Amino acid sequence: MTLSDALAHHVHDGNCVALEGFTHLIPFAAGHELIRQGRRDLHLVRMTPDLIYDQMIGMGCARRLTFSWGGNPGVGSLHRLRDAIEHAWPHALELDEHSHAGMAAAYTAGASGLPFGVLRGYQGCDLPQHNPRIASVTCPYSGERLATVPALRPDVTILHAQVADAQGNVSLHGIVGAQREAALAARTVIVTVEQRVESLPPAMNQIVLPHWIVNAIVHCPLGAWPSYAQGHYDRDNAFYLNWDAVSRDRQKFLRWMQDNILSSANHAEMMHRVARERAA
Amino acid sequence: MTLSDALAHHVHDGNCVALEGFTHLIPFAAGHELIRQGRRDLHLVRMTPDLIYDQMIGMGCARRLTFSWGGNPGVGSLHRLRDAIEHAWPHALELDEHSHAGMAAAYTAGASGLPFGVLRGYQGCDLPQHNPRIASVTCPYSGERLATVPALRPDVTILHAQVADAQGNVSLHGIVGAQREAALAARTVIVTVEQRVESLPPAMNQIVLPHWIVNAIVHCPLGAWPSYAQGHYDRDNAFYLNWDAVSRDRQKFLRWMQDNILSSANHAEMMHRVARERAA
Amino acid sequence: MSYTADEMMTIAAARQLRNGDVCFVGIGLPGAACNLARMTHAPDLVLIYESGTVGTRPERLPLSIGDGELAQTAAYVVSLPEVFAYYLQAGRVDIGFLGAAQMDRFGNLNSTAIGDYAQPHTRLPGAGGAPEIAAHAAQTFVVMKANPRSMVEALDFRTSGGFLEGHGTRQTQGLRGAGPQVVITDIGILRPAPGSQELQLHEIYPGASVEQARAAFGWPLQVANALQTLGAPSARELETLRALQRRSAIAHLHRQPLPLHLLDTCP
Amino acid sequence: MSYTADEMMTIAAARQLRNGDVCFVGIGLPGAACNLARMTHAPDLVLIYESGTVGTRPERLPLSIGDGELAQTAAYVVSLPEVFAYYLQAGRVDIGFLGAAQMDRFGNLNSTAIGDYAQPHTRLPGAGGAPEIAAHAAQTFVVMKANPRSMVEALDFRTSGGFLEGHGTRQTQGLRGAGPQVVITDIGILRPAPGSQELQLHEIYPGASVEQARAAFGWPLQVANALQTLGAPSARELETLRALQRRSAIAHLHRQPLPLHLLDTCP
Repeated sequence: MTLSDALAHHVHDGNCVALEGFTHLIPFAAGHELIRQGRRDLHLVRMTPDLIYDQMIGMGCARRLTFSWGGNPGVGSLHRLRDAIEHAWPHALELDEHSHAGMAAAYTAGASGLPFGVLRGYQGCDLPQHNPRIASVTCPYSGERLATVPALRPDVTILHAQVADAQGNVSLHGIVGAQREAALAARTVIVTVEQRVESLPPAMNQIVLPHWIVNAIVHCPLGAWPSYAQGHYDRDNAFYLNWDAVSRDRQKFLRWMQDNILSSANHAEMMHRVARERAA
Repeated sequence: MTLSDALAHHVHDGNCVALEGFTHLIPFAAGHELIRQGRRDLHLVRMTPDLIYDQMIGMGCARRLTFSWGGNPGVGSLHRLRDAIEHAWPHALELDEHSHAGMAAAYTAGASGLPFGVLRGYQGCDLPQHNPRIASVTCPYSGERLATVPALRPDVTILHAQVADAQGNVSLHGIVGAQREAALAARTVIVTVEQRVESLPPAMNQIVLPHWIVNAIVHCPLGAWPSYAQGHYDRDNAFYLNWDAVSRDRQKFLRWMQDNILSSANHAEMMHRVARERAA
Repeated sequence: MSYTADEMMTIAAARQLRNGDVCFVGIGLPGAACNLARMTHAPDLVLIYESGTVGTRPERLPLSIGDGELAQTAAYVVSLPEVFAYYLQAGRVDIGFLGAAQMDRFGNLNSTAIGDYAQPHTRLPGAGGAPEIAAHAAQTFVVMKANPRSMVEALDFRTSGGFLEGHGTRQTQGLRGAGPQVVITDIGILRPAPGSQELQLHEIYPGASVEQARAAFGWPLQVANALQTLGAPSARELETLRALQRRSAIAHLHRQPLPLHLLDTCP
Repeated sequence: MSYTADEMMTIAAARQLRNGDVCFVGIGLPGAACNLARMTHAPDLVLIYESGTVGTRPERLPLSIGDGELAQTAAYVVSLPEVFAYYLQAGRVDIGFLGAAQMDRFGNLNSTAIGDYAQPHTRLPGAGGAPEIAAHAAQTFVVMKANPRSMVEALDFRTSGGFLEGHGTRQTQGLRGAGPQVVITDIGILRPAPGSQELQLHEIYPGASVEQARAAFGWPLQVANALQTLGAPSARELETLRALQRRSAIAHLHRQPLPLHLLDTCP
């Protein structure tokens, strides 16, 4: 199955979609393909929106964003995210804003089939005043009040991983963020992978997503670039640094998206285009 | 540090103590040493009491038991546990009884610094009528009622693991039950290990207990026997089958404990004694 | 080939499983049935043991729920909190397989105590995973020998919920799965009647009679209008089961030498 | 050796850490300070990055909080839910290291928005791990350059709690750690005054004056009675820091060739 087919089949306008990956294994190729397919009104969910959501938001795919830290890691702002919040460009964006601990608890609740997550969180923080979804419960034993977050249950979770086997089991390692919880919380799971093998070795206590929770697997080498896939390629930090200048200006951003993403038929073509631009 | 010194220093009469290990890596050597030291009034915590708690209860170490399944796996009853419940022999035993899911949630809450765990559990089950510690909360979003269990916070958690390094980091693999949660929930952690090495390889996503949560490590080969240590030795199923006959009778049980545990100065001596008995 | 009632029961249980089902496996009879199914008609059955091993493919039946072979032959192993929260509670299990000491006409089970809970005549092992397996698996299968002491009018203790009081009461109590859709005994198979949800005899084993069945139950057993007779075990089923049980018994009774040499590494 | 105010700030921050401390590390200045400490006087400092890497020992500073080197040089890696629940929330972190865009006199921090939350003048990245780091670490260290726009009379948004309104209000709101015990700026170090918990200038860097410090704060800065002058960076501190930053900058700016050959494996 091609990435294009998988996303056209499983992701629809208006869906709640989580493309997870904490700095590592971010499913960029899938995000780019959603941009090419012109998806609209998405409720995007990600702890760290990163460049992929900056691009999707700037291209008008998103209606709502659930997140906990919206910056360019180590660089500064996500200018397209800022432009959406500060100036409603290209249109307004609803925010459902949390802390990392809150989102981790919300994904865990979703993965566990619970309607809410409990944490000692948000104490002394103004977020609960602006986000009515952050509530509280009273401990039936101690009487303490603890913060709650509603479970996250994405319509679709999209991940990138290192390897899948013929049966559709997916193995990932390294920094794994809340990916496993995001997958187990979702109604539909799509995974792009660096590599396909006939069968995985017994994994013992390592991280595997079993074939019966994964709806589609697409072989997509470099599918996490410019983030990285541990054991396959490093993070392209230079791209992240350079994104600041590209994204700061609306026209420059639109031109970059046109020249690199929209003009490419698929991920492989885009990678070649980026390589030519870099060599120039 | 010897096992005897570590336990004498950290475990006191009246403590709440969890010797965890779900069938695998059960810290038998430590339990035997607690019996030799004559510990009394312990609040014992374990999902599956197994033979080690059958022995400790039969020898009068326990005042209270928090547990979720008290059988001899694949064989039948724990006769010493039954005798304590049915006939208060050697004395009465308070029960704090749960399901596996409830205890897993209680350990997880303890490890997470939360005062209670939430689960969809105990529906249609009579346990909550007999255990007032099983309570409920209302979901602040959906209005559903969910079961709660108070967090488990043992004074001391005792584990057996495959290997520790010079710094005191502990690595375990295979079936890991709720061991990590039981350790992270405890005030004091004692670990017996099959093997000591200078340094562990980078573990990536495998299971490690870091040196700064572990209070004492004791090198104790065969410390899980007659349960097992994956990669070192198999479960001694014949011992488990044979325990049924040994434990069924009070006098036979006491004689076995005297001949094998109490008469041995330490674990190594006990293992040699068992080997001689088996050869006879 | 001749066969025992126990063999017929295990084979009948195995036949209930479809290739690809995700099963949460308890110890004893359920394990035998699941692995027999995997070794015969359902090679892609996914077995999850409550010890946290997922996609397990043991060559022999483990004595305990956590033998090393279950980890060695698993696709992967997760912790207890994860297997109960992320797999069972999250509704990712198709079939939960349960046994018990007592069952009532609505498939409610007792594995906790005979007699009073506080002063039991016989204390049983207890709940283990049963209450939440019974609640969350998309459906549960129960395997139990039938006799008037096990199939009772009223349970001494309800460890896990079946159809509770029947007539849809289960659904109002937050038990999300469809409950005990199949009860496999050594005489025949029971299934819930539409409406009342009372278990009724639906299939009977070759050679067994309805009278025998009625005598084995402690309540007035209902019999389905179209009672069917199940086919006898095939040669392949019997041979596979017997070979599995032979391998397992040898392994369980094997008095392995104690690896005392490991003690020499100690200071 | 001459040095910049930024270098002095990073070195002053590193000096606050004791060997063996367990630190929860954010990106940027905190990461530089923690790794400098590890490479100088505190080799057994335990660094936990919020990406879940524990016991990390990178050779160069990561650009992001989740670069591959953090996983490769870690003792082990856990998931995000685990690092926040089992380590931070459980109270197993000695020192939480924070930065922010704005701080007030009680060490409360803003990293969310300048202006109104709904209609911000400048939208900042947001909370990330900060609210719970600030609540649960046994103590927090804050590293921030001081100027009247960052050190403000009133925050536009309180992202994480310091001493809240001071005078013990923090303890009544469920923030379990001791709060911002040290604030390291580019002029000097602030610590909370007993009683009021208002931050006061406690140590000043060589060559800086109290007047300079007062001008850098948007509130009337209190100065401790026994104001001390911190020692200048040692040659070893400066050399180690500069080598670390040189290695890091080269790595961050390196335009690695795209591994396009990996695409060839695709059908």
